[in-house]
Amino acid sequence: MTADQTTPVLETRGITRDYVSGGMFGGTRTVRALKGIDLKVERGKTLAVVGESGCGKSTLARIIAMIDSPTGGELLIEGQKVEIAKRGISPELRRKVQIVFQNPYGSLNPRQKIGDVLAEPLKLNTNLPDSERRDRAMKMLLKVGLKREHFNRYPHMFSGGQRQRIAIARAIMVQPALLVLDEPVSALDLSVQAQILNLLQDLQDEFGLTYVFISHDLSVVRHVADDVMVMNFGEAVEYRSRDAIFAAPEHPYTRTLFAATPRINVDSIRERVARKAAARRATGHATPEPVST
Amino acid sequence: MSATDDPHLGTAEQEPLGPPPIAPWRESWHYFLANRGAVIGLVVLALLVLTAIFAPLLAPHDPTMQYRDALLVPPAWLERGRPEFLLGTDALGRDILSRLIFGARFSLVIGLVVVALALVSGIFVGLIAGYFGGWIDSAIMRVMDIILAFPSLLLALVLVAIIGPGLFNAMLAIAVVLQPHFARLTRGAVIAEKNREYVTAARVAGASNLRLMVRTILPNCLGPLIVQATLSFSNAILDAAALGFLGMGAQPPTPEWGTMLAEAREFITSAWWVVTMPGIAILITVLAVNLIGDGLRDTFDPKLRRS
Amino acid sequence: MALLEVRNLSVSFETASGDLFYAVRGIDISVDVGEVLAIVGESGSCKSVAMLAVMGLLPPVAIVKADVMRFDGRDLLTLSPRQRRDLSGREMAMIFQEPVASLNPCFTVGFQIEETLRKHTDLDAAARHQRAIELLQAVGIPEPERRLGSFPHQMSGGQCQRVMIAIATACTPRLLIADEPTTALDVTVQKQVLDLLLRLQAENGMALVLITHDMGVVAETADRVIVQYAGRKMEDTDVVSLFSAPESPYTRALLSALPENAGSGRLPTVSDFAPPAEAMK
Amino acid sequence: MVRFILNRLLLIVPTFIGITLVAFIFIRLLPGDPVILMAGERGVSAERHAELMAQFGFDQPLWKQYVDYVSGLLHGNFGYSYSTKKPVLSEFMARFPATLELGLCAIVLASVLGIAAGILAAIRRGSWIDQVTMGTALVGYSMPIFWWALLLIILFSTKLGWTPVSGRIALTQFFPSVTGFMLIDSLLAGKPAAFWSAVQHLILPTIVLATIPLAVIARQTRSAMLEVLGEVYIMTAKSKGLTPRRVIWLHALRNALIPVVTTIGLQVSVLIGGAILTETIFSWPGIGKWMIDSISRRDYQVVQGGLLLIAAVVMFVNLTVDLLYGLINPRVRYR
Repeated sequence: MTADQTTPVLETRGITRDYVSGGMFGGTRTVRALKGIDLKVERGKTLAVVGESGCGKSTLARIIAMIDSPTGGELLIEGQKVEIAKRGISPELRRKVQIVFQNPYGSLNPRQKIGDVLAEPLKLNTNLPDSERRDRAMKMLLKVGLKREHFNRYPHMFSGGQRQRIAIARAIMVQPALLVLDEPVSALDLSVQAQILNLLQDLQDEFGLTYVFISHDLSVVRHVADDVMVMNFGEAVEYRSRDAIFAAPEHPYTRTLFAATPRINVDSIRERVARKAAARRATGHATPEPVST
Repeated sequence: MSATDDPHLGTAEQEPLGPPPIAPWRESWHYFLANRGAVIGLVVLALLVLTAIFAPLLAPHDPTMQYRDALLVPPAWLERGRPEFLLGTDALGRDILSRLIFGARFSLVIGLVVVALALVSGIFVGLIAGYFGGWIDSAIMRVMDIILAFPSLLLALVLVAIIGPGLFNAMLAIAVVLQPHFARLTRGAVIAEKNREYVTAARVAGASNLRLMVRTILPNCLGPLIVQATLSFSNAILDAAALGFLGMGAQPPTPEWGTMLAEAREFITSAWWVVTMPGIAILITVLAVNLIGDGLRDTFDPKLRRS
Repeated sequence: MALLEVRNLSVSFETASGDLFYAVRGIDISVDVGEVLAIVGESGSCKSVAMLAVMGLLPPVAIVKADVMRFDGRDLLTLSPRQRRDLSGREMAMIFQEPVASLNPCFTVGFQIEETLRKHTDLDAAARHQRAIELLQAVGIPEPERRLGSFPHQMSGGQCQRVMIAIATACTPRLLIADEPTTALDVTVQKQVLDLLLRLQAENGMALVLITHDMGVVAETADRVIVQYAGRKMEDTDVVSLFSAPESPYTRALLSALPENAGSGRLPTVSDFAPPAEAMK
Repeated sequence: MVRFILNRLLLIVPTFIGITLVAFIFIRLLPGDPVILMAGERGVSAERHAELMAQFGFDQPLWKQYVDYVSGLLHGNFGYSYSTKKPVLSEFMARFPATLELGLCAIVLASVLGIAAGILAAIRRGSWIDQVTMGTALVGYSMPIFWWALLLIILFSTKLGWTPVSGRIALTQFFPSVTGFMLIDSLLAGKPAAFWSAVQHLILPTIVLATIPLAVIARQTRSAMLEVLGEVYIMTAKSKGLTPRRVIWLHALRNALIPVVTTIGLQVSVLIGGAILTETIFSWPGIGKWMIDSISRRDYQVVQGGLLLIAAVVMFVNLTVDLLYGLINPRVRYR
């Protein structure tokens, strides 16, 4: 495979996905969850996909990670066409795209030691001897900021942030070209979120990883993305560079989304507090009596 | 920033009101041991197992030996009781205690064999149905529905009527009847697990269907299956005894507890001990196993554990 | 005088080993009439425990101790359960994080609203029905009359939270406690729900306690903020000084971990300040 | 809801076909051919054998036999008893009311007591009430009921002489059978003495038969209540200022009953299994005793027909419970 620098790591052309529900009685209903998504991500870049629940962003993530197959359209990984339905996926292709999920508590096998979690992808994809696999797993464990003694522990002994580190480590064990991050920090506390975002940034710099970053949180997106795609009802309503989109959102939905996102800005807080005080003075009661009905 | 020195800043991960993490084996074991009933059950069961293993050493008499001079002797502590027959004798002059001790062998073997048969076949069928879904699932589950549409004891009786009465046939019949419960349980657990993210992650890492089923999913379904296995163990003992009681299980003079009860029925008014003793043995065994089962259920079911 | 005053509150649980685990320890909270107070904390900070104690909703195994726990001049610690019940739902009310799970799946929305009215008012059935319609209207649910007959599972999460707000405000309480009311909701819905809460707060002049982990929500809603960490109060200040001049190192660390404060560079993390937040147990 | 019902009904079709197949295959799995089985000990000559094979259609290809069998079933032909020569269906109908009366009494007893005990244990979780109730339930759940029946007979019939040992009613009582239920018929005939006799005969079998379902229902109710009491909507109900009584008996119980109804439905199958033992011991002239007698008499046509009819009853009950489940669970009723 020639994956030179100019070929995008990921490209989709008109990806659609239909869900058929019902059956037996009442007839079937087809819901189009994705309505033709085109995107292109260059090596080492991060594409953020933003939207609210049900907008199709997770469906897109699963299709890119080759978990589900699209109903229509083309998916190209390093210029190579993916056709799950026709030919299945070769292990080589499967290896190239890995995924990290939102819920750190569901994404690790509760009955698998951390060392085995990390070594499993190597066992499935390479012919390395056992000792070499353990070696690499240990190295990766240390790289994502965990300790030597964590190797033989079970997932339930780790916090959410630590589990997310493990999930990320597992994903990059097989040196994928593309990492799909499906809301990787949404379940985490603010302080832990910052650590994970830093880790992802370091790994991207070190391995030249390409990210598709699914999120609903605009402040996180603004922090990580090179390009941003805003999705609504299965459609990409806006798809531009981060700076462009945050400077001047064009689509009405993007604007609604931006307007709804809470802003932390001392000036606007001051303004709000002042407004409230004024309103109180205007109605004439500093300590208003409850309205009785 | 000096707050590091604050001795009261505990770890941020303590969440007293949140669900506890899924317990691994060792932690489960500790939790299980904290359950008084379960430990009692375990001790009783262990004693029963020892009794069964060392029956020839423990039993004061040969269980089939008929003492013609000692028919229907009451237990030793009663009037007319004889010290050599601690729990009395039956209508043929056989020592009841010795028969009960040997009977433990049958009950435990019945439980083990039935559960092994039902568990293995049920897991196999349920795993396939749950993992592949679609028409395979529908077909398998309809077959299970059919088996479940018949009352289990009736179906076991009819099966025994076809293949002939006897202990082994009774065990086969009970295994067939219990198997759908394992199949359904496995299927449900597999369906719940197979869409969890760790399974998807393993698939993305390149795991094959077989590996996903057996190595990834199955170990995480074992909790409820173990609980069901203990409950089935006690059910098997009860059903086998019922079949024996109805004359369709172990045949006389086998000292199987249900069969002993069947033989004793006619002495219900004259010699209560012949009726009482085997029943107590069944009850204690089943109770011990069910206590263990309850303890395991509380251990494996985090929902009930939260208090 | 403060509407709600809590002084030196500790809530503890007995652990399996027999020790006491302190969920909150020595916390003072006061809320004034017409005030929006935010209690902020990360998971494990037990930020909702204090308010659950005020509402009397902690499980019976919880050991609640306080020097003062007063609501509107009444001592909550000495009230009989009956008197506590008369207060909650009428003068103080609470809504929760999971809107769909907060409503009983077996009863209609109308029943659940009217139940509160029946408990705390003298309205007859027709008047209760009328009031329920008004309440649904007030929380912005279209076709309120038809919606009264709906079951919770037929509504979206945002709508369920609106219904919960309708139930909580049915008797125009003087204190409304909202425990992560928008965490389970999308941002656009979150904005609507927060706006609704603030509007009702202003209209009824009630005090609002907003428990949240989201600094953005705090910035958009609160008058005053309490920052809690591992069961202890780290900071208690007005919202402007919280964001412009935070006093406690924990708050400072928390604020600097916000992605919007970091541009594209590395984010400072709280572990720079606190004992490893992810320390092994 | 309509779709839900239709779905349930449609699921029954394959199960029913399966059940007829089982019943059909049953007789063909028995060692020896059906005619020899029918003839029993007497034996049969070669010509007569062939004649009978043709008469009953046993010389037809298997699929044809099955089709004929099913079409017979659909016309109400469930075969004839070898020993009484009467149609299996009419024998079944003659005995079914006895089992139904006993079963209904048992399930009502088990449900009422079981639900009450379960609730009590749940709201007093950890107290001695909980421990005693659940301890008793566990013993009941572990009970070999055939032995339990014998114990009760020893105690109440032989030692105390309070209850009769067997049968449905004293032999001296006569009244016309209208519904087939002794309790109702005796009252209809205006004979309180007969009614009392019927009650006395019912007590022990009912207790025996109710034991295991009672234990199961109590345990299920408790765990369902405990689970529901941990739900957020219970917190909501409390925060409204409702009384604990209302929170438990209205908000919690309404939800906890949903799984309990399913459990009660599942007990019907258990009950029929138990009826085999109970009826045998108490000489109760119902379906269970009939089946056991037929099995030991090798009256396989009866066994076959009875098996099918019992499975049909179980399926009917399960369907009813499913529909009831849909009715009490708004999430199914209004989708």
